Amino acid sequence: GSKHDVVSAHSAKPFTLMLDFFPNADHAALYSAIAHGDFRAVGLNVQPQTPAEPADPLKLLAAGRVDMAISYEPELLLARDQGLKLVSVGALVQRPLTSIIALRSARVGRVADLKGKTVGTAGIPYQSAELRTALQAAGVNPASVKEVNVGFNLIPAMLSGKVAATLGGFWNYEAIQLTQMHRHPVTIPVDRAGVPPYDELVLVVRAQDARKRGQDLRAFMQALTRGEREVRADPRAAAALVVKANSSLQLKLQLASIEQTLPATLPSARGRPFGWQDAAAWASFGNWMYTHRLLRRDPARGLPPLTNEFLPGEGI
Amino acid sequence: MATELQSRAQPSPLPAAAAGGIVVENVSRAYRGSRGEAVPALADVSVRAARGELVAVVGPSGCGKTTLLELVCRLQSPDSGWIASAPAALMAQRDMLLPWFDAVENAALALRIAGHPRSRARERASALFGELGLEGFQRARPSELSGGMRQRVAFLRTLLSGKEVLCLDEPFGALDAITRGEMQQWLARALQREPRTVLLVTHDVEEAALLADRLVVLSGRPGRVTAELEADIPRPRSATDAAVLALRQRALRSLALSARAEGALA
Amino acid sequence: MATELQSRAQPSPLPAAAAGGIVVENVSRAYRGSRGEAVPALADVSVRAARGELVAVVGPSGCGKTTLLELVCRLQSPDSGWIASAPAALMAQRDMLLPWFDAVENAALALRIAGHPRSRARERASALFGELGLEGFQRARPSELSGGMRQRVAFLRTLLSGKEVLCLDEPFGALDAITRGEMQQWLARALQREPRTVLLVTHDVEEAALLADRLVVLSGRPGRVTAELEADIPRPRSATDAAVLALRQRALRSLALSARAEGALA
Amino acid sequence: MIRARAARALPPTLLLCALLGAWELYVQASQTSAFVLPAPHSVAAALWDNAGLLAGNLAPTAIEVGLGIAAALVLGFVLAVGVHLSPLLRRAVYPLAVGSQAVPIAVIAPLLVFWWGFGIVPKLAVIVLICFFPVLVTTVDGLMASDPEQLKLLRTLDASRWQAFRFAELPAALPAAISGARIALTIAVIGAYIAESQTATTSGHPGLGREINADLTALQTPRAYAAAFVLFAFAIACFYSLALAERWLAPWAAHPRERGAGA
Amino acid sequence: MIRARAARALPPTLLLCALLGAWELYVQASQTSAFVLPAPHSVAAALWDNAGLLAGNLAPTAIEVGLGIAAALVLGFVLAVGVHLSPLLRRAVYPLAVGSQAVPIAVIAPLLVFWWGFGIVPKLAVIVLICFFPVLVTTVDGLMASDPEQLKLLRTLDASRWQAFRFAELPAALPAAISGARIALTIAVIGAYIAESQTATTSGHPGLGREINADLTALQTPRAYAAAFVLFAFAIACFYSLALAERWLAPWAAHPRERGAGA
Ligand SMILES: Nc1ncnc2c1ncn2[C@@H]1O[C@H](COP(=O)(O)OP(=O)(O)OP(=O)(O)O)[C@@H](O)[C@H]1O
Ligand SMILES: Nc1ncnc2c1ncn2[C@@H]1O[C@H](COP(=O)(O)OP(=O)(O)OP(=O)(O)O)[C@@H](O)[C@H]1O
Ligand SMILES: [Mg+2]
Ligand SMILES: [Mg+2]
Repeated sequence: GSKHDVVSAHSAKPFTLMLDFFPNADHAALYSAIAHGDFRAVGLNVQPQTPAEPADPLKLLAAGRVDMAISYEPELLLARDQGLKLVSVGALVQRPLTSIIALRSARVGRVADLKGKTVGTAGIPYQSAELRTALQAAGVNPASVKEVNVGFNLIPAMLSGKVAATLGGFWNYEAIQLTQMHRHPVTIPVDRAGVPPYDELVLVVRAQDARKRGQDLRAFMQALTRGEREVRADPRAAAALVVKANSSLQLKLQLASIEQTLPATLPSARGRPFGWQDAAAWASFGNWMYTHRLLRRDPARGLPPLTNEFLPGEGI
Repeated sequence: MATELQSRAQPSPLPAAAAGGIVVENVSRAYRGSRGEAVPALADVSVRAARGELVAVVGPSGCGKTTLLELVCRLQSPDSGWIASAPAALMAQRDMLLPWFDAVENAALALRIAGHPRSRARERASALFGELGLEGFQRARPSELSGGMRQRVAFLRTLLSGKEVLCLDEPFGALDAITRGEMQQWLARALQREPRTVLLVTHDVEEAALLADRLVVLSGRPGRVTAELEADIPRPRSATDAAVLALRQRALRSLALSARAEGALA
Repeated sequence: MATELQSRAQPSPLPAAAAGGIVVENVSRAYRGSRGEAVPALADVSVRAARGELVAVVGPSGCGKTTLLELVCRLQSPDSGWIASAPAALMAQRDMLLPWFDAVENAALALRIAGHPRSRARERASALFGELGLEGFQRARPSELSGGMRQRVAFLRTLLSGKEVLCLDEPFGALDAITRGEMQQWLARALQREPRTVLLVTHDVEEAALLADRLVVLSGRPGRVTAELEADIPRPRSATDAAVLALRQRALRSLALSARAEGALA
Repeated sequence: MIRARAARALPPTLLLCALLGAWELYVQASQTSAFVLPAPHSVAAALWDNAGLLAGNLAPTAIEVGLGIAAALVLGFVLAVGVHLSPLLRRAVYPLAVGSQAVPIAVIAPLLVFWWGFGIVPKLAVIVLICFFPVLVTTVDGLMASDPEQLKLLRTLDASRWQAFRFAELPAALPAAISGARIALTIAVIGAYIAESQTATTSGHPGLGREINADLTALQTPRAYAAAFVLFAFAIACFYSLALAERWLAPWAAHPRERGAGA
Repeated sequence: MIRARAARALPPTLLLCALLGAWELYVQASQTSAFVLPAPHSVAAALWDNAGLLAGNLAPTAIEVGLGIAAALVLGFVLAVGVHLSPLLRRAVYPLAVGSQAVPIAVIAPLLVFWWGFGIVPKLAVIVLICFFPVLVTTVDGLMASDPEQLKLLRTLDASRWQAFRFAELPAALPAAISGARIALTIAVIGAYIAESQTATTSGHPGLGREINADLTALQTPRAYAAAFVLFAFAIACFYSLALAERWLAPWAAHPRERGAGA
C-alpha cells in the first residue's frame, strides 16, 4: 500500500463484507472498486472475508460479525424463513448461474436424456428441488434418476465418469473451465430448464441496518456500481485483480468468466441501475420454493426480502 | 510424638502402650486369591517392640512377614485386631528404587519429601555412600548398580527417612557374607548413636541373633507366633559368641518345628 | 551337543574343552558409567566347570558375579578373553516373573517356548509345585506371591528349561533357613538324578560349601579370581559335617582377605 | 451396585447441566443469533422433534464407525508390529504413516470416490486413514518400552524373536495399545463425519455427518446441534464401552490401584 | 555419523520413490483425469513452479501449528493431571472431553468466528480442540499405570499426594505422555488445515489449508497435491523433531535397548 492508503484507511469507516465463496470472477466489480479506491472515495474501507462454507455469510451477518454478505437468493429466502431479519439490497448477478452440466461423453444433450442416469449435486436441498423441477419439466420421472451428493467435487465426479451430469456448477465457471479443458460440456442453466429465474448473487444486510445505515449502503452501492463500470471497461485488468486476490485462480479462465458474466450483471429491464432486483421475479421464485416445501411460510406474506432504495438513482 | 491407632474393631488403650514402639495385637489378615478364595496370611499375631528395641521376625517363606511389616506401616489394614505404632519407614523386600533418579537422588528421597532443598539433600545422602561401600556410584542409575548395591541404596533411603520406627524386610538379603557383616555392624552402631525401634524381617537366623533384642518366630502360612526368644546378650556381639550361637540354634529349632508343624498340617 | 564360542579376539581351541561344561578364560568386562567413564566389572577372570560339575562363585557385592553369569549366557560379550559354554539357562538375581502370566505359566515358560502345547506344559510345571512348597498357588499372579515364593517359581522355570548348563544367581537368597535347606537338598537330588553343569552365585558361603564341587572366590570390583577351593567332600553333605565347616571357614577367610585387599586398594 | 453407578453418573450429569444452564443464560443475555449458537432448549426441542430422523441417520454412521474402527485397529496394530519387528519397515513405512496424517481428506476424496464409488468403502477408507495412527504410535512406543530384563530372560530360554514378542513385548505393550485404541475409537466418530462430508452419498439415511452439513447449509442450526449432540453422546458411549472391554483384554493392567491396597 | 544418517534416510526415500514411480505408471496407464489424480511429475512441477507461494503459505500454517500445539499440550497435560488427581474431575470432565472430540468443527466454527473474528485465535481454538485429546488420554492412562509398589514406598515416606505425583507418577507417565504428544503434534498439521478450512479468513497468505481448498475448487489439482505434499513433509519433520526432544525429556525411557545389551 502507498502512503495514501494508510492515511485514508484512518478516515474511512471499516466495512466488513463476507463473500459467498473464494474470491472469483463474480466478485470482479468488488475488487475493481477496492483497487481503484472507489470505496475509499465514499468513506468506506471495505474488507472482504472468505467464508468456510456457503451458509456462513448469512449466519455471521445476522450475528453482527460482518456488515454485509454476498449470498444467493434461495439462501436468503431460507434464512428469512428461519427468522433471520435480513434483506437484499442489490443483485450482483441477475440470473441463476446454477446449471445442469454434462460432458458430451456422457451423451446427455437435454434434460430428458438424464432418464435412468446418475446426477451429482452438492447436497443442497433447494438444488435437489431444482433438479426435480427440471426433470418434471422435461417429462422425466424424478424417481428414475439417481441423485448423488458429491459435495464440492462436482467436476472430479464428472471427469471420473461416476456421474453423467451435475447440478450445482455455474455456467460462468465450471462450464467455462471444462470448455477450456476441451471437454465440451453441455450446459443448461436451471432457469432454462423450468425453474423460475432468480438472482444468483445478492448483497445482503441486516434489516435494521437497512433502516439505520442507509447512507453507508447507498455509498457502498454507488462505489460498487463504479467498480462494475470499470470491469466493463477493462475486463482484463479486472481479471488480474481477481487473480491477485486468489492466487489459485488462472487469469485465462477468470477473464473468460468475467466476459461471459457481464450480460448477467445488468438488469434485463431497460433503464434500471446496476443491482436492480425485480420484485415480481422474487415473488415467483419464493412461491416456487414454498410450493416445494423448502420454506415453511409463504414469503409473499411479511416484509419484502429485497429493497432497491440504496441503488444509485433510486430511493429518496 | 504421634502414635497412631489403626483398627477394624473398637478402640483400645494400645496407643499409649506403643509410645515410640510397636504394638500388634491379635491381628489377622487374609488376602483374596486369584479365584476369589480367602488366602489367610496372618492368624492372631501379637508382636510388641518397646521404644528403641530391635525385634527380629523369622519364619518360613510365605508366612506373612512382609504382610506384617506392611500392616505396621499402615499400607494395609488388618481384618481383625489392633495395631499401633509410631510413624514407620519401610524398607521393602524388593528394592523399589525409582529408575528415573540416580542413586543419591533415590537415597535422598525422604529428605526431598521432607522439604529439604535438592542440593542439601543430595549432599547429606552422598556423604553416607562411602560408609556403605558405594563411593563413586552416586550418579549411577539404578539399572547400573548390582543387586547388592541397589539394596544398600534402598537401605540408606530408609534410614534417612528419620522415622522413629524402621521396618526392614530382609535388608541385607542380597549381600555377600563380608559386606553383610559390615552392614550389620554399621546398623548396630547407627542404632546405638540414635536409638530407633526396629522390626527386622530376616531369613538369616544368625543375623537375627546378632542384632535383635528379641526374636519372634512365625509358623508357616498362615503365620502364628510359635516362639518368642529373648536375646539378652551384651553388645557388641560377634557371630562366634557362645550366646549368639546358642540363640541361633534355639531359633533354628523353633523355625524347624514350626515348619514341620506346617508340613504336618499340609 | 552344541557348544558355542564367543570371543572378541582370535578363535581358540576352547569349544572342544568346554564339551558340556563351561570355560571362561582371561575375560575382562567394563561397563560405561553414567558419565561415560569405564566401570571395570571383571578383570582377567578364568573359570572352568567340567561337565556335570557345580562351581560356586562367591565374592563381595558388586564384584561382577552377575556380569559373569550374563557373559556365560551370552547376554553380554566380553571386552577381551574367551568364553565357551554349552547352552545355558539363567536364573537372574531379580526373579523377572512375567506379571501377565500366573505362577504355573511363568514356571512353564521354557516348555512353551520349546513348543510344548500349553496344557501339557502347565501340567508338567504344576506337578512340581508341591515339591517346592507352592501347592495351591499355581494360578496366583506374581503380585500375589511372597518374595520367596516368587524366587521358587523363577527357580522352577530355570530348571524346566532343560539346558545342560544352569547359571543360578543367588537362587535361594529370599528364602528362610529351613526352606532354603529343603531347596538345597532338592537341587542336590535333582542334579544327581540328571547331572548338569551349574554355575552358582551365592552370598551364603555355607550354601557354597554344601553344594559345590569347587568354589571360586572373586575379589572386590573389578572381580579377579583370588582363590579356587576344591570341595572333595562326599555327598550327601550336611552343614554340620566337619569338612563342610572347614571349607566354609576357608572360603570365608579368602572372601575376607579379598575384601580387605579391596579396602586397602581403595 | 446400581446406586454406586448412579452416583458415578452424577458428576458429569451435574456438570453438563451446569454448562447447559450457563449456555442458555449466555444465549438469552447476549441475544446471540440462534444461527450462530442456538439455545440449549431449542436444541433439545430439535432433538425431540427429529428423534426418528436422527436415529435413522445414526445407524449408517454407527456402522461406518464400527467397521472403520475395526479395520483401523487391525491396520494400526499390524503396522505397529511390523514396524517394531523390522527395522527396515520402521525406517521405510513409519515416516510415510506419519506424513499420511497430514494429507487433507479433501485432496484424496475424489480419488477414493473414483475408485470405490458412492458406497461405504471410501468412507471406511477415510476412517481407517484417520484412526490407525494413534494405535500405531502408542503400540510402537509400548513395544519399544518393554523391560530389557524380561527380554534377556527370554533370550536365555532360546525364545525366537516372535516368542519374545508374544510372551513379553506384546503383553507389556497392550495397555499403551489400548490407550491408542481409546483415542482411535473416539475420533472414529468425527472420522465418520469427515468421511461423510468429503465423499459422495446416495440419499436415504445418509448418516449424521451428511445430515449436519445439510442442516448447516439449510440454516437448520438447532437440528445440526442436535445431531452433533448425538455424535457427542455416541463417542462417549464408544469410549466407555472400550474401558469395559479393557478389563477383559489386559486384566494385569486394569489399574491395580482400584483392586489393590488394603483389599 | 553422517554416513549412518544417510543410510537411515535411504529406506524411506527408496520406498517413497517406488511409490511415486508406481503412481506415475498407474496414472499413465489408467489415463485417470488429472483432476482426480494428477501424476507425480505434474505435482513436482507444481511444487517447483509455486515454491515461493507454497513457502509463503506454509509460514502462517506453521505458526498456527506451533502455537496451537503448544496450547494443546499444556491443556491436555493439565487436564490429565487434574483428572488424575481428582476423582470428581475424572468423572465430570473426562466424559465431556471425550464427547468434545465428536463435535464437528463445522458446527461450532461460526461461533468461534463470531467470538474471535477472522484472525488466528479461532484457528488456534480448533487446533487445540483437535490436539489436546491424545495427550489427555495417554497421560491419564500413563498416570494410572504407575507402579503401586512405588506408591506404597512414597506413602511410607509420608509423601503428599502431590509429591507422590511428582516423584513417581509423573516420571512413570512421561513416556506415555510423549506418545500422546507425538500423535498430537502430527495431527496438529491436519488440525491447522481443518482450522483454516472451517473458519473465515482474510486473504494475503492465508495458509496452506486455505490454499488447498482454493486450488481444489479452482481445479488446480496438481498444486493442491503439491501443497498437501508440503504438509506431509512438515508433519514428518514435526514428528521426528519431537523424537529428538524426547531423549532429553525422559532419558530413562529412551529405548533402553538402543543403549543397552552388550554395550
Ligand atoms: N497381594 C496379594 N494377593 C494375594 N495373596 C497375597 C498377596 N500378597 C501376599 N499374599 C499371600 O500372603 C502370604 C504371605 O505373604 P508375605 O509376602 O507376607 O510372605 P513373607 O512371609 O514375606 O514371605 P517371604 O519370606 O517369601 O517373603 C503368601 O501366601 C502370599 O501368597
Ligand atoms: N548396566 C550397567 N551399567 C553400568 N555399570 C554396571 C551395569 N551393570 C553392572 N554394573 C557395574 O558392574 C559392577 C558389577 O556388577 P554385578 O551386577 O556383576 O555385581 P554382582 O557381583 O552381581 O553384585 P551383587 O552381589 O551385589 O549382585 C558393579 O560395580 C556395577 O555397578
Ligand atoms: Mg516377604
Ligand atoms: Mg549380582
